[in-house]
Amino acid sequence: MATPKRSKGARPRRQSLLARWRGWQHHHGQSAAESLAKVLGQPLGSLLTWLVMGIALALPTGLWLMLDNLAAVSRNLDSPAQLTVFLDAAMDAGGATELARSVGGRDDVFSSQFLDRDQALASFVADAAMADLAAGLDENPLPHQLIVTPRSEDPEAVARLSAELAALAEVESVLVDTAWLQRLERLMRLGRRAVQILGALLLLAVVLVLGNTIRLAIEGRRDEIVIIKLVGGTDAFVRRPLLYTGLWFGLGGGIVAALLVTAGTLLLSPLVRDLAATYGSNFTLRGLGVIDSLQLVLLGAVLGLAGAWLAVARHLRAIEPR
Amino acid sequence: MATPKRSKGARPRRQSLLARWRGWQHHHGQSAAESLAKVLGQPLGSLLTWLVMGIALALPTGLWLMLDNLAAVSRNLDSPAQLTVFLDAAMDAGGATELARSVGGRDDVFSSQFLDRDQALASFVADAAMADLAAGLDENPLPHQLIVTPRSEDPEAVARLSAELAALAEVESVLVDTAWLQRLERLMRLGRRAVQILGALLLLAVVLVLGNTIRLAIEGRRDEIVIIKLVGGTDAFVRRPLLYTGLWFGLGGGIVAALLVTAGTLLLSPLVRDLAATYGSNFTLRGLGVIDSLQLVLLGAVLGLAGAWLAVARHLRAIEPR
Amino acid sequence: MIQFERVSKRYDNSHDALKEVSFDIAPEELVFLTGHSGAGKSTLLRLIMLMERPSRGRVVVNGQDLASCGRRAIPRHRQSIGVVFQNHKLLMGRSVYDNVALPLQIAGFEHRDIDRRVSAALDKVGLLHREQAMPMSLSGGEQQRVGIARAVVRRPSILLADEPTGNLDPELSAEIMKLFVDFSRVGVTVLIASHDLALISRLRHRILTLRDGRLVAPGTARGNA
Amino acid sequence: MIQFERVSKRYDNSHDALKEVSFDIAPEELVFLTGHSGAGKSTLLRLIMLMERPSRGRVVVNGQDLASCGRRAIPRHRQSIGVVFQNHKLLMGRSVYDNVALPLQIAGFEHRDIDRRVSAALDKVGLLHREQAMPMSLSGGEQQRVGIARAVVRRPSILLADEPTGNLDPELSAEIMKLFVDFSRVGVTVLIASHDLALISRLRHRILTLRDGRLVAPGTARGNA
Ligand SMILES: Nc1ncnc2c1ncn2[C@@H]1O[C@H](COP(=O)(O)OP(=O)(O)OP(=O)(O)O)[C@@H](O)[C@H]1O
Ligand SMILES: Nc1ncnc2c1ncn2[C@@H]1O[C@H](COP(=O)(O)OP(=O)(O)OP(=O)(O)O)[C@@H](O)[C@H]1O
Ligand SMILES: [Mg+2]
Ligand SMILES: [Mg+2]
Repeated sequence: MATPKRSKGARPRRQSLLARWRGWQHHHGQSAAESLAKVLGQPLGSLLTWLVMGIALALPTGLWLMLDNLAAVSRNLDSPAQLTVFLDAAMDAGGATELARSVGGRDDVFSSQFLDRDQALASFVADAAMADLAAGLDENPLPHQLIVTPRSEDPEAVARLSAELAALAEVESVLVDTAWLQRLERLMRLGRRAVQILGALLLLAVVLVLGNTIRLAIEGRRDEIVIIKLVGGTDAFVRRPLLYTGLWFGLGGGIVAALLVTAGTLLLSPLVRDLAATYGSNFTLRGLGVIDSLQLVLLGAVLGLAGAWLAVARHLRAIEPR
Repeated sequence: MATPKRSKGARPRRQSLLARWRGWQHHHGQSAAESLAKVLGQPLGSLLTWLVMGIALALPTGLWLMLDNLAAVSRNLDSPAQLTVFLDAAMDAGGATELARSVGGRDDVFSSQFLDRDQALASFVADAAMADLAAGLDENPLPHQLIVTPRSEDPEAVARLSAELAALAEVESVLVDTAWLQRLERLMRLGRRAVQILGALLLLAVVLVLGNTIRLAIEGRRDEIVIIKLVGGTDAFVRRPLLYTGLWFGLGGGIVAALLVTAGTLLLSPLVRDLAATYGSNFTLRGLGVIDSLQLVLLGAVLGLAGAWLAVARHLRAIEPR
Repeated sequence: MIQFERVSKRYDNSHDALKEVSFDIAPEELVFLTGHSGAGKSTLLRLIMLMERPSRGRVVVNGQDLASCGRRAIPRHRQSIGVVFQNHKLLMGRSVYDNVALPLQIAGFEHRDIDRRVSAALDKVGLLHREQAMPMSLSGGEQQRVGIARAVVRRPSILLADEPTGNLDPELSAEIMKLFVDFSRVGVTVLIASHDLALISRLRHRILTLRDGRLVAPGTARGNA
Repeated sequence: MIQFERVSKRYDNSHDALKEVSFDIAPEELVFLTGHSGAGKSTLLRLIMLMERPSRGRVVVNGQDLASCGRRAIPRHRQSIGVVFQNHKLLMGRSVYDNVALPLQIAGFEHRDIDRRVSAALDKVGLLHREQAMPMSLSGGEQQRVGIARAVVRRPSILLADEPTGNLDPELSAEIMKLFVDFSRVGVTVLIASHDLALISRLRHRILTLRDGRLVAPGTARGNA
């Protein structure tokens, strides 16, 4: 047992700023490495946390993707206002072509296209719900039609054009194609509301899962925290490994979420392709790109850090040495 | 400081069976009460756990409800095979009624109903996708129709009937209404697959959340467990309060889940009613009944207990006094 | 009552904490165990209560070879032994009363019984007035006395104490030692590890001395108490 | 260096742990603090390191009135004090090395510096060979010595020790006390709470004695050591 040196070094020397900076850096590195080692050291427990976080992150992401895909579908549907002009049943193709040309010459009409009754049936069939009705028909019940695109999208102008066309002797009736969009709109609103509710619940879940995990991590380290505070550890010093723990959990959760979403997309996409094919569409499910995945991982990390910060702010003060 | 009594009572007396039973009962009551007090004693932390569990339970339940509602809708659609007989355009209502009666008299026909062309348009309109097309028509383009229900569901018999009806002079064409159902079927399959994926993820989440929470509870009580084992506590004695903790968390989670699902149903149901109304349906969203809610709470409790048991079985052995 | 036959204990880090230790403690005897820091005293006590298993040799307690005591039988074995731990080992989240009542609860005693016995035990160590306090709000010596009360509350047939007076002033130490002596008089076998050579040599009981894991001078000086 | 002016401390349970305690410890002085179990020794040390605040009176440490030391200033205050705790308070999940290195890490010392100082401190308490051991695998006395090494590793200007030899054999206790005396010789103010009257009276330093929270016989017998 050596005796202490008889130097004046017995007082705690103030460290130089550079040395302190190096020490600070080193403690950051060490906190990061140690908390990572701890996280990886109990692989099953950490995997659980990652999975919980990953699932909580994957669900809103998956729903967001779903909405995104739906929006892409509805964008296809969202064509400009069109008038379908049903011609008199007695009119033949030649007269109809003539009429199409004269309507197309109007100032307020952008284009006017003659649609043969057989063509019309075919496009009717392309409208999903009617396909089978039409398939059962022996004879085409439709008259010739003109597809008229007005120059202006303004509802009033469209209505005026519609009235003037309907007044023509050769025209049986005019169909303005807008109400159908309203209906889709209503359906989409329902979907959005449902997704909003789910999304809100799930974002709440992410935050809660994180807060809870870090809170329990803090409780598990209670003794350690007390001791560190007793030997003069600052709040920042105590916080550091906890924040890194949150970061690792968040990062892992983000990675798991990206994997889950990708797996889900892969599972669903053949089904969607089949379904789209029956509508004659070659629509394919849009999955998560590389950039999106990286963003998801980053989001996980940020959420992890934020959750840790919140939990630490809430619970660390309560732990005071006795 | 008193001296110990000089009795032979210094040896640990074996307790009578009755006394042991009473003690056991008492410890159960005490464990239940104490763990409940502990759970309620940190209301925010417990609320977090309950919310996490509740959300994880509410989501599969909500999806299950959604499927249930969808099934109810599709059951309405799932009417037996019907033939729609389009009559010659020249035929008037009287002749059509006559024909309906004669077709209805056939052996292979269960019922035959005359559908006036105006009625037909109305029912056409009830078919969503066509509503607006029809709304734009000035004159009804449809002929009179017969709705014929065959006696047999057998596809061949239906096909034979269809051919014979089509051969009638007054009949323009016959439509057999089956392909439409295939299409719906495909759509439902897509939905079911999506819900399966989500459901699997979420059940996994419930189990993981529980396992994790109890694992962390065990870690937080490490010192306590060690000490109890040191003074001779059996595994069952150590396990008891932990199992009750799991029970309380599960029960709370179940209650939260029931509340969340009910709230979600209430939020969605006006939208669904609106939507249904536009289709002329008086369909209302079916929510969670009292029995269902109780079952959900019970499920939460059982899952809580099971999760606690699993976590305890996995982690308790590892904690040995040093 | 407690028999060691050529017992050795090697820890994982290949440190030999006990080497060929043999001794025999008769029922109702009080024996002191002493030795330098790290000599193996706590290890010896841990072997008796099955916190550790010997690497070689036989430990027989109350006629039972502990090697034959499987994992599931450990709780019952421990229930028959009262232990005062070197570092107290109290439940920090429970009151003093609950801490002392723990062994009785484990044994399934009835409520009224527990009450009576806990009060008696706390009275013996002079802490009846702190019954409802939390261990955190007790001084070091008071915590140590709670640990002693917990060890004796079930009136075990064997009492082990590891440094039971390390945090007590000389006067209180002597009182506590007297308490242990009284216990040995009413039929309890007592084994006490202690550094307080001045105190234990005054009490004139048998003293086992460990040095680096070996038993030196197997004391046979039976006390007259 | 450490000044108490009519300091009283009443705990929440309305127990008066300290009553009107006044004393003054000069820089580089070594003072012993003694008294029965529950007399208030640990409470007094806790006031100095701001684990508790006095109910009445003033505590001045190193010229600073501790009442003016806010929550955020506590870490810096504690960094200037080395403390040996009555119940060791080691990080059970970290090695002996990490435990001793902790105060240096907190102060932001460099890696090499830390290595050197930790080795020196562990050598002083005779535990250099157990550097990589976990505290759990140490004997009670060895844990206590790790706590001592941690307290001195940063060469603080004030050293507080609460029962630093409670788990040590007489020989080792004397050595550890000598270590403290040496520290006071190289400019450290040392305050040691201890029950070991035989040992501390031999060392002939000033002794403060507490009885039920009151200071009795404000010893002035300066030692010659
Ligand atoms: N779990 C363990 N793993 C490795 N070594 C251990 C373990 N427990 C104890 N030791 C070592 O065994 C030796 C004896 O330890 P023990 O605790 O029995 O000593 P002791 O006589 O009780 O000492 P003290 O008086 O300091 O409490 C010590 O050197 C200690 O470091
Ligand atoms: N946090 C607290 N709350 C209430 N009472 C307390 C608290 N801490 C200590 N006490 C009481 O104050 C008195 C003095 O306690 P303290 O720990 O200072 O004694 P001590 O002199 O260190 O005794 P020992 O030698 O046994 O460690 C004791 O009676 C104790 O029960
Ligand atoms: Mg020991
Ligand atoms: Mg004390």
